[in-house]
This record gives sequence, structure tokens and C-alpha cells, in this order.
Amino acid sequence: MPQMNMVQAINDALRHEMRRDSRVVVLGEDVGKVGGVFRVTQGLFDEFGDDRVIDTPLSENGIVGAAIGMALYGLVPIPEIQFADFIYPAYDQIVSELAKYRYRSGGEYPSKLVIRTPVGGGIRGGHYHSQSPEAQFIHVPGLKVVCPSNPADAKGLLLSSIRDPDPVLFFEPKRIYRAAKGDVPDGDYTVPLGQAKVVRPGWHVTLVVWGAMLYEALDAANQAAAQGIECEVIDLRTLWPLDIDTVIESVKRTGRFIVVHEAPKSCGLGAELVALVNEKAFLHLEAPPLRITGFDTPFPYTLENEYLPLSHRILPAILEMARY
Amino acid sequence: MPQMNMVQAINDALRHEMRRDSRVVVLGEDVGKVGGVFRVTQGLFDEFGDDRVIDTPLSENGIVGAAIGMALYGLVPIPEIQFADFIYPAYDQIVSELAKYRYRSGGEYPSKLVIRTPVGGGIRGGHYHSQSPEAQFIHVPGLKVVCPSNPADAKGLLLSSIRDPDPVLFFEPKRIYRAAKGDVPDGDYTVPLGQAKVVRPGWHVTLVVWGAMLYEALDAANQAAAQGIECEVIDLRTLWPLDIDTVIESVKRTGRFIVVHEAPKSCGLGAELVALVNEKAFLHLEAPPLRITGFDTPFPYTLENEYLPLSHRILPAILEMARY
Amino acid sequence: MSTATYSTDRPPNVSGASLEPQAAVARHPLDTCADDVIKVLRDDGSLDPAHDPKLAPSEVIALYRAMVRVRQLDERLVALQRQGRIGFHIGSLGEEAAVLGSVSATRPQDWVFPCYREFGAALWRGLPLQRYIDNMFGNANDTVKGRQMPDHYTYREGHFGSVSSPIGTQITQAVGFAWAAKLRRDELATLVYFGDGATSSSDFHSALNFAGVFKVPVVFFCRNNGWAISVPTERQTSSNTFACKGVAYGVPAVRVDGNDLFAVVKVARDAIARAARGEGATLIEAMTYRLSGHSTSDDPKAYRPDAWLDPWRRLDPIERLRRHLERTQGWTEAQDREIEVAVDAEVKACIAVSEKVAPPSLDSMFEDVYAEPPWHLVEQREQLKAGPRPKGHGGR
Amino acid sequence: MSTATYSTDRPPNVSGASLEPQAAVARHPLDTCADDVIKVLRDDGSLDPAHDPKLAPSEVIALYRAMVRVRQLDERLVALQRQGRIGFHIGSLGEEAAVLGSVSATRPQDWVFPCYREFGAALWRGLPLQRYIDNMFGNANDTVKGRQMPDHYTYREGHFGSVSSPIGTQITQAVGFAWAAKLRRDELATLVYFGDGATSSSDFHSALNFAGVFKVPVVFFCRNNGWAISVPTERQTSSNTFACKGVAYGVPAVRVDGNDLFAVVKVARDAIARAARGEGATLIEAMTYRLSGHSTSDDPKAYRPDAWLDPWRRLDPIERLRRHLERTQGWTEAQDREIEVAVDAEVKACIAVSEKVAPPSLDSMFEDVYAEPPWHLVEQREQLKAGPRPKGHGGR
Ligand SMILES: Cc1ncc(C[n+]2csc(CCOP(=O)(O)OP(=O)(O)O)c2C)c(N)n1
Ligand SMILES: Cc1ncc(C[n+]2csc(CCOP(=O)(O)OP(=O)(O)O)c2C)c(N)n1
Ligand SMILES: [Mg+2]
Ligand SMILES: [Mg+2]
Repeated sequence: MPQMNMVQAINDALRHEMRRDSRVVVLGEDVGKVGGVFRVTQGLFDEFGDDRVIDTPLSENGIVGAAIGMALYGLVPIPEIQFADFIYPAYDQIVSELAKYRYRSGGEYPSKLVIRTPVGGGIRGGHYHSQSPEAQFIHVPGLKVVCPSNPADAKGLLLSSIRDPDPVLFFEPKRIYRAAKGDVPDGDYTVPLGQAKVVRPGWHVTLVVWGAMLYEALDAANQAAAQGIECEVIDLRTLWPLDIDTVIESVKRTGRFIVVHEAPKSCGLGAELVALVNEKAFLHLEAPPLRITGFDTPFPYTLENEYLPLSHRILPAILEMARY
Repeated sequence: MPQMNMVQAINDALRHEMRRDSRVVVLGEDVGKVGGVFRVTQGLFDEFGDDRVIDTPLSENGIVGAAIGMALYGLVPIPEIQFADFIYPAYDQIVSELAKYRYRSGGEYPSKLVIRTPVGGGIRGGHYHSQSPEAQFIHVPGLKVVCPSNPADAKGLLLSSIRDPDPVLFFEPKRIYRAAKGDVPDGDYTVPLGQAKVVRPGWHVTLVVWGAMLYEALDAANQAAAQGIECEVIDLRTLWPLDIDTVIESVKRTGRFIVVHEAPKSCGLGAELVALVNEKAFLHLEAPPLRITGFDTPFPYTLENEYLPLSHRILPAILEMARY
Repeated sequence: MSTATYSTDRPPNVSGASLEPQAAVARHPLDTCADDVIKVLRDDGSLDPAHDPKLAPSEVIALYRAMVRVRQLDERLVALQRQGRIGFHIGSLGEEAAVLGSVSATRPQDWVFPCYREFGAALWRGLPLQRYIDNMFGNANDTVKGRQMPDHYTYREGHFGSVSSPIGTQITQAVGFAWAAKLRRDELATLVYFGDGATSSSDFHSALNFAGVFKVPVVFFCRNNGWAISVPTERQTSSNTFACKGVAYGVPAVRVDGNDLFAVVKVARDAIARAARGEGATLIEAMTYRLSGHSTSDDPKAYRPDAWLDPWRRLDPIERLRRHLERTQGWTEAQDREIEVAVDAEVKACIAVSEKVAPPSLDSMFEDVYAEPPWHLVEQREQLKAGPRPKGHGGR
Repeated sequence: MSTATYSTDRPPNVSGASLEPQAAVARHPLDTCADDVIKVLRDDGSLDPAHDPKLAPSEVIALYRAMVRVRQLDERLVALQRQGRIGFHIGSLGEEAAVLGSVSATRPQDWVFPCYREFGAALWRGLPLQRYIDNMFGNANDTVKGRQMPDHYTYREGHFGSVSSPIGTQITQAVGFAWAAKLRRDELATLVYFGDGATSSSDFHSALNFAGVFKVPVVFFCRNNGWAISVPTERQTSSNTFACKGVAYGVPAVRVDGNDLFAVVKVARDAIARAARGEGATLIEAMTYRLSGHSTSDDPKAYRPDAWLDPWRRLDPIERLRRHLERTQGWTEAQDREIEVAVDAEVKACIAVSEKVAPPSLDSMFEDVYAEPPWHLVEQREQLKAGPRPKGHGGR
């Protein structure tokens, strides 16, 4: 099995699916000849040409709006938003239109596409190249949200996302675009949507996490283990609709729940997870669920490592919770 | 004291502040001669003229973007978005620009304005005239969010919002625009932001609610009282930053917490409240906190009363929780 | 910037290294930044041969019939709303020629992306009246399952899109749709409707720009009816016309008398033919006038004295077309009466049926959010079904 | 649609009841849909008197100096980034005449809303170099408190806005700002910068439309530098020019040789004068070329062979201006050397200072989210301060 990083694995998935399914088209800013500012679409333009790997004018609204129309026609467009921070000009098309198309037409007009976009901090991008806007899409009924943490999942989840009948936001954690490496199976395989993965089994504390922060959680968990505290680390993978069973089963065993995310704390996905844990495992809770997250400030530039919920912030939470 | 409905009270606040402060301007679609599609700005055009009550082209992006510029200049613009459902074309200007202006400029460029918009169901408006998007703004650091439930608060909170140094989203529950009536003090007064109001004291269950659903919660609370269960009903009034002390103080007494909102359940403000209650009153909880909310579907037309968290859905939750 | 083919192996000459004035680009005959308005139907009912689309007499009668039917429906639906039997209606009073003329130019393979005032176009493309009326009642038979407001229907079989309320969004989608057809080398055109107000939306801008750059076979049909609710066109834009906005996108444009059925047919057919020939998009500005309030929720008296309507009443598209029929086909009042009676009967019958149909099921509320309901929706559905019903269940 | 005053007591005549062609609207001399490009500076260094802004010799030298300084800064900052001493730089290599020419036309009371390539304009309006360099390092002295990427500074005192990354947003804000000044009857103009790519943004559309309708005293300065990262202008729009987009909004527009300092000064001064006279907005398309990569994050080799730059290297705005200085003021290499040495010294000194300054405090992270930190931010601040520091604290 070839070793790949995230960029290569996603590229591999796109190439694979474009060869397999002629309905798949990629469009966005700089996705063509230059292969995207992170080079995720590199080589696709040469292989599939300008009709299927399309550099567009600078308009996220146009990119997503046109992609919705393409999807209505029967293509499977995969628009790229250069940074998740720039998805907001397309927000209306996504939440008012894409999310509601199947519903509002009584099932007559599904609009199936996958929006790929890099998310999160870690590249010193400041306010506008670091955000993690998953909650703003999860709150909107009709969308699915995915965020892989490693190359094999990235390929398998992307293939699932493309073949899934519903619109998917595919968030790529740019901090680990090149840092996360691993074996990636050749050819066709999928990682199912809606299934979390227990990355590290444990019995004292349940840690739910996704994307780049997985490695920070694992780091913290390993440090905690040195102190005799065994964390169960769950990589959510599909952020919505999420794998409630895996989360709740774990919390029922550990009685202790921590969620980690980069996005600001308030009204983030962490809040939803805490609420769900309350609904479904209240009597098992032995300590108040905790959220270790980005702060409720815009994403800062210089103090990026202070802002992020890195292992130095996760570890004390684990220890404190275990002591509770 | 004159009796007013919500529309009249908001109109009174606008007129009052425009007389008092020449920097205040109102702009939006149909706000001028016709006085807004709900007539909230009625008469302002005649009194203050086209320079201060400005009908704009049909572009929420333009309305909010221009209002931000006006605010940078030193005016206090009050853009109206005709329905909250149509705020999304302005989402980028609100979350990328307005929310971050003070922060990203190191305090040099505060951009102070108040965006008024009708929210919520109850007028048979279907998907696009019924939504309650508070969570999508609360998650974004830098914004304040307000939602009054009665005419006196509407006026007092709007005056506070206009005079507050930060940008405010002022959500007007259209279901009770005319239905909620009450005495409204003449002249100048404010209701402070960030202070919830205990509308009905009680000791068995804490109910947190805002806007039009307050009346449903009160209705359910009254029915529950007939069965011997006394609910404390808290009108949040300022949705963000919220009055944590009033909420937590109550939950510590009741040990039982229900939050009610119209917006879809997942990743709504209800989730945040549950998470906060966990953080700050975990050991006092005697039952799992509950969310009674809109469902995770687009807002339906015919089945609107089935979708909304009306008293018929709140009452069983109260009874169940009291029995827990 | 006029080349839509994207050559990547030569330097773009757009910012022209020479900085010399570039040769003027040849204009398509439709490409006009001027204020000329295409007209065919003269006041006396005769036709100007210059742009006559040469409709067969039977075609003219079919279109006249369709226009009258739409107007009668409008009247009936407004009445139903006033009686509290339906919640809302948004009609096309005064704009019938714009709607019917344009849709009649579409071929079976073409597609229509509507705004919210084009139920006449849906009916023309075959939408069964019963289905339309079911939508007005939001009942269990409504194919959009009572989820949207009245006049927010779909009709995929008739190549007719999904009506939504947000202004402008369908324009960009129509461009994507037409673009996809082009990429698949399917010969079809996509006709998209929107109002003058919608030209201010972000979507208008994205749509026209993408259509220009990618030479998309789409026809932009702007119903300039003078108003966006209470906002007049002079407050909507400061450009000379709406048509001239095409210049900003390299999209040829034409301005047409929107109350002149023949002129509308002519420009719409030409635009569809251009699209079919692979020549890309056309922007049509149809000058017409909204004779009614914006919708049943609007009372125009607050911003528009009735007298302002007089010139437009004289230009009523149905009256003008009747004058033509009288002149060329000896049209009689009896024939009008015949239409009226027939339409009245079918409309009444449909209403009688729709009104009796139950509201959509509780289950239906949770379908189609996703292809399959995930666990949380199943849970919510079961909670709802297990719980009590509200007062006013199903809106009744 | 050309009346910006909003009369509500007569019917709008926009959709012209008569439907007769309307009289052509008189065009402002700047209003051109044609492809003419305003040029002043000839190849031999002489000036075409037709549009000569008649700069004093000392003004020309000051501008030349500013352009050279900006270019030297660009080189130095790119080097610093390559050495890993700063995180990022986005410069104006090749666009110096466009930036300096336009900003030099502003008067003290005027305001500038920048894109991200106009640090030359900020420096011209008085931004202390030290302050700019502090921003490049995001240190504790940075007035934006190290919160944004390098080149994202503010300078309120100099009437210079706040740089943000999202493309286009500043255009609409500049319109609002200028509009507010007009409403307050303050005589000032607002100059807003953006690139060719930004013309595709929703904000460009909203901004130009509002500016046209409300006759806003704003100057839209489009740096058409041929590229939006890797996307060439021919893929950005299919219109003949960017200037002609003004037609869609009733905003007069002009196309200028952006590498010709004199021509840029001339059109910018005219546009500001128009704004000052209450005649509303102007759109300027300055044709120039991005000689560098998009930013230090970009390697243009992947999409642009170096040879494509040759014609533009021959049109280098600094070289052209030097030719003029040589011809008219006997400019010498020694004088160039003098500038170079002086700039080098000041830049080095500033860098030496900035690099030593500590990162911003942890407290600073929670300031300015709101005017006063609410309870949840106080709580989060205290949590952060009580906890451990990360590896790489303060980016070091
Ligand atoms: C994004 C958005 N903003 C506001 C509205 C409210 N609204 C509904 S129709 C309308 C006016 C539309 O005018 P126009 O485009 O000219 O179409 P017309 O109704 O005249 O056919 C407005 C402002 C909306 N539906 N969507
Ligand atoms: C809304 C948004 N989308 C995408 C980007 C990423 N991006 C940064 S600069 C740029 C190109 C801008 O081109 P142009 O407007 O011509 O300005 P130039 O860089 O050439 O001066 C892009 C796509 C962004 N910053 N904002
Ligand atoms: Mg209209
Ligand atoms: Mg550019």
C-alpha cells in the first residue's frame, strides 16, 4: 500500500472517482492548472481537461450556486472553497437552497454535491485562513458534514461523500494536510459516513475529537496514560449526522466526557455533544462534561498555539476530570 | 402609559432615538414610504426624510455592507432585513467583517450598528419566512443577539441595543408583532442587555425561553401548576452574551432544566444552555436537561403548529421532568 | 476578455501588453446598450413585420387562452385568500404576455427555472391544474407535501424547477444547470425568470458573470415590472436600462415590450436559438408592469396611487392581444365568454377537490430532509407522533 | 434610471409608459464603454499634454522615491519571509504607479479603503514604517495586536481603513462610508482599492449598484493586474473591459495605463474632483501587471512562464518614470543609489526594533472582541492564563 499524506490521498480519491464516474466535475478558484493553492487537485486538469476541472471567477456564491444547478442536471460537482473562511459568500446558496432542495421539492429535486474546503488553524493564517465553521452547517437541516483525520480515512470518506445521495461538506484539516501520513489502499474502497472510530480504547475518560486535533488528544491521552488514566479517544469522522451509538456506549462505560474542537466554544458542536450525552447517558455521568475548544474570539495570528486546544490544554482537563 | 403592540413599541423606540440622535439612520428594503412590510418603520420616512429612512436596492449584502461603512464613519445605522430568512446573503459581511472589525483593528475601528429583523414562525410563512437563526450568529465571536418578548422590553432593549458599543442583532418575533400588547413607558428608558427576566417564579423546573415561545412556556407552566408543579420561567431577552447568573441560580434551586426554542434542535442555543448548565450546576441536576425545539427539518408550511414547540409539547416535558 | 475558451498556454492579452486601444468587438444583433425596445404589436392590433415571429393563428389563440386563464386564476386565488381558504397568492396580473410569450418559445427539451410569478409558464408546460391547486392548499396531495407556501411548487416532468422565496438564487442555479447540459453536449436551453429587483442580488451578478465566461446556453428573462414590492426601479439601479447590464458580463441583451406577446415570443425564440447554436447566454429585459399588489400580503395603496396604473391599463397585454384577434380572426365576446366559463368550471372543480384533501401526514415532515432519515430524525418523528396534537393541527 | 434623487410622488418613468425609445442620457467625459486607455507618459519619457496632471518636479521626485521605497520594502520582506523571520508578505511589484499615483491624488480629508496590496498607499498617507514593520512581525507593538496576518494593518489617523482578507468586502463598506459622509454633508471622497478578481465578488456588485443609485462620492480603483492568483482576467469576466462594468450601474468609468504614474494621477484626481463636486462615483480600471507571485505563499511558475513577463518588464512603472526624470530633471544613478541607501537603512533599523519586541500578551487575545469583555470571555481568559503555555508560545 502506498504511503500518502492527506493532500495526496484526497487527490487520489478525486482522480479515482473522476475516472470511474464521468458525472464528477471539480470547480473552484485556482483548482485548474495550478492544482489548488494546497495542490489538492494537482494533475486533474491535465488528465480530465477544462470541462471537468474548472477554474472559476472569484465568486464562492457563483461556484456553489452553479454547482447546485449542475447537480440538479445530474452531474456530481465537487466545488472547492479555497479556505473555509471564504465559504460565507456562498452561505445563502448552501443553507437556503442546497440544504432544502430535496425537502422543498417533495423529493423531486435532490441536489447532490460535495463541497471540499480546508479548515482549521495551524498554518499561521490569522482570522481568515483558520476557521472551523462546522456548527454553522450542522445547525442547518439537510446537510452532512465530514472531517477526516488521516489519509486513509480522507480517501475513503471522500469516496463515500461523493456517492452519498445527500449534499456533503467535506472539511479538510489543513494543519495536517502534509503532516498526517499513512498507508492508503489502492483503488476503490469507502469509509462509511456516520461511523466514528475508536482510535484509542480506554475506560476512564471519553474524548471525542476530529480532524487535526485528534493528534493533540492522542498526545494528551498518552501523557495521561503515563499517570494511569486511560482515555478512550473517538475520532468522530462524520460530524453530522454523528455516530451517537459509539459516543454514548463509550460514555456509559467511562462516565466522563470531554469534547475537543478548534471552533469557538459557544454554540459549537461541542455544546451539541454535551447536550446529547446528557439526553442519552445522564445517569452514567460521574463528572460534568467538558469542552476544550477555541476561545470565543476571532482566530488570532501570533497567539495561534495559545488559541488552539492543543495537548497542553487537553491534558489538564483529562487529569482534572479523572480526579473529579 | 400607552398600550402598544410590539410593532408600535419598536416604532416608538426608533422614532425616539432618531429624534434624540441625528446619527441614527434606518435602511433596508421597503422601509421608506410604505414603512416596512410589517409597518415597523411606518411614519419615519415622513418625519425624518429620505436621508435617514432609506429604501435600498434588493441586496442584503449591500444593505449590511454599506451599513458597516456608515458605522465606521460614525453614523449609527439600523439596517432592516425584511425576514431573518433573508439575512444569509449578508452573512459574510456580518460574520467576516462586522463581528471582527473591532478585534482585527486592535480597537481602532469599532463598527457599531443594530440589524433588526423579524424571526420565527407563526404567520404561515413556510421555509423562508419562519426561521430563527440566532445560533448561527451566537457562534460567531463579536456579535450580540437580542430577542424581546413584549412591547415594553422591545422598546427598552432596542434603545439599549442602539446605545450599546457593540454590533447587535435584534430579532423581532413576528408571531407576536401584533398579538403581544402591553403598557409601554413614554419617552426614554432602557432595558439593560445581558439581563434575563424571571417572568414566573417557581421551584420545580426551570424553563428558559425567549421571544414568542415565552407565551407557550407560560401557558404550559400554568397548566403544570394546576397539577402542582411550579415552573420558574425565565425570559432570556438577551440571547448572547446571556445572563448566566439568573439561569444558573434558578437551576441550582430547581435541579431541573428545560430550554425551549423554535430553531432546529441540533447545535441550537438550547445545546449551549445545556452545556453551560452542566458546567456550572452539574451537581445540582436531578434530571437530564431537556430541549423542546423546532425539529431538525426545514420549517414546514402546513404543519407549522406541529413543528413549533408550542405548549402542547412543553407541558408533557415539564410533567415528565418533574416526575424524573 | 471576449474569449470564453480558456487557453492556458498563451499569456492572456486582456491587460494588453501594448496598452493600445483594442479593436472593437463585433456586437451580436441583440447586443444593445441602447434604449431601443423591440415591439411588434401595434396599437391598432396589426403587427410590425420587422420582428414578427409569425405565429400561426391557432398558436395565437392558444396563447391568448392561456393568458386569460392565468388572469382568471389570479382573480380566483386572490378571492380564496381573502376568504381565508388559502394562505397566500402571488400572481402575474399585467405580466401575462411576458410570462406566456417567453415560455411558449421553449422547446420540449428546454428547462425553466422560475421565480414565483410564473405559474402561467408551469401550466403552459403541462402542470396539471389540480396539482397547482393542491399546492395552493398545501394538502396531502401537494407534491411538495405542504412544506412550502402556496405558489412554491415544482414540476420536474415538465422541466420546470423548484420555486423558492429567496430572491435571485435560481439565476445562478439555472446557469449551472445550463452549463451542465453544455458540458454533457446535450442540446437544450434553460430559461430563467426573475424580477427587476433581483438584478440587485448577488446571484444576478454571479450568474451573468459565469454565463458570460463559460458561454452558457441560458436565457435570462428579467420581468421589469416597475417594482420590487414598494421600491421603484429608479431606486433599484442607476443604469440606463436593465438590459444594458449585460455589457458588464459580455452577455448580449435586448429590451422588449413585455406587454406585446409577439415581441416577447420573438426575442425569446431568438435567444433560445442563440443558446442552441452554442452562442451562449442572452439577457432579455421585458418591460411590463405589476398591476396588482406585490402579493396578497401587500397593499400598494401605501406607495402607489391608483392613477399611476392608468397608462399601463391602456397597455394591458390581454386587451392588446384581443385587439389583434378581433382584427385578424374576428374574435368575439362570445368566444371570450366561452373561455371564461370553461376556466371557471375547471378551477372550481379543482378547488373543490383540493380543499377536501387532508393535510400532509406527520411522517411526511421528516421525509426528504435527507434521502434516508438519520437516527435523530427518526427519534424526533417518533417523539412527535407519540405526543399530543396542537390546536390547529394541519393548519385547520 | 439615471436620477439618483428619489422622488416618491410621481410614477417612476423607468419602464417608460410610452415604451418609446428614451433619449440617450448624456455621458460624462469619463464615462466610456470603449477600450480607450488614458496614457500620458510616453516611451521616451515625455508627457502627452492632453491628460498631463502637471505635477511639480518635486512632486514627481517624491512619488518616484515612494515607488522605489515600496519596491525595496517588497524585496526585503520577501527575503525575511524566505528566512522564516516573518510569516507572510503580499506586495505590489510592478503595480507601484497604480498604488502611488492614485493615493497621491487624495486630499487630507479623503479616506482610503485598502485591499491588501496597498501598503505603499498607507505609507504615503503617513503610516510610520516602524508601525508597518511591527505588523509584519505581529508583535506586542503591532497596533492590531498581532491578531491578523502580516500586511493586515490599520491606520485610522491617516484615514486608512482596516485590511481584511475576504475579497471584495471593503468595496461595499467604502460605499457606505462615503455615503455617510455625503449624508453628513462633509466634503470628502473615499478611495477604495480592489483587484480584477474582486470584480466577480458579490460585494463589487452591491457596492457599484448602491454607489450609482445614491450618487455616492466614492472612487473605485480596480488594479487590473492580469491575475487573481492563477486565474487570468479572461477567465474572470467576458466583458470587454473592467471599466465597462460601470455601465451596469450608471457609474462613469475610465481605463488608464496603470504603469503610467501621470495618467493614474490624472484620472484619480478627476474622479476625486467629481466626487467632491457631488457628481457621484467613478470606476477606474488601472491596467497593470503583477510581476511577482500572488504572495509569498504562491509560486507562479506552475501557471505562468517567466517569458510572459517580458512585455511587462519593459513597461515597468519605475523604469518609465526614471526615464522621465532623466529627461526632465537630469536624474542620475547616484541619486538612485542615495534613495536605496536611505531606504535600506530605515528598513533595517525598523526590522531590528520590531524583531526584538515580545509577542502580544495573553490578555490582549480577549480584548476588543466586544468593547468590554463579557463574563464568558473573562472566564476563558482566566482559564488560559492559569493554564500551561504551549510549545511555540507566541509563535516562537
Ligand atoms: C433575498 C431576499 N430578500 C428579500 C426578499 C423579500 N422580497 C420578496 S419579493 C421582493 C421584491 C422582488 O422584486 P422583483 O425582483 O422586482 O420581482 P417582482 O416581485 O416584481 O416580480 C422582496 C424584497 C426575498 N424574498 N429574498
Ligand atoms: C472571498 C474570498 N475568496 C477567496 C480568497 C482567496 N484569494 C485571496 S487573493 C485572491 C485573488 C484576488 O485577485 P484580485 O482581486 O485580482 O487581486 P490581486 O491579488 O490580483 O491584487 C484569492 C482568490 C479570498 N481571500 N477571499
Ligand atoms: Mg419587479
Ligand atoms: Mg488581480
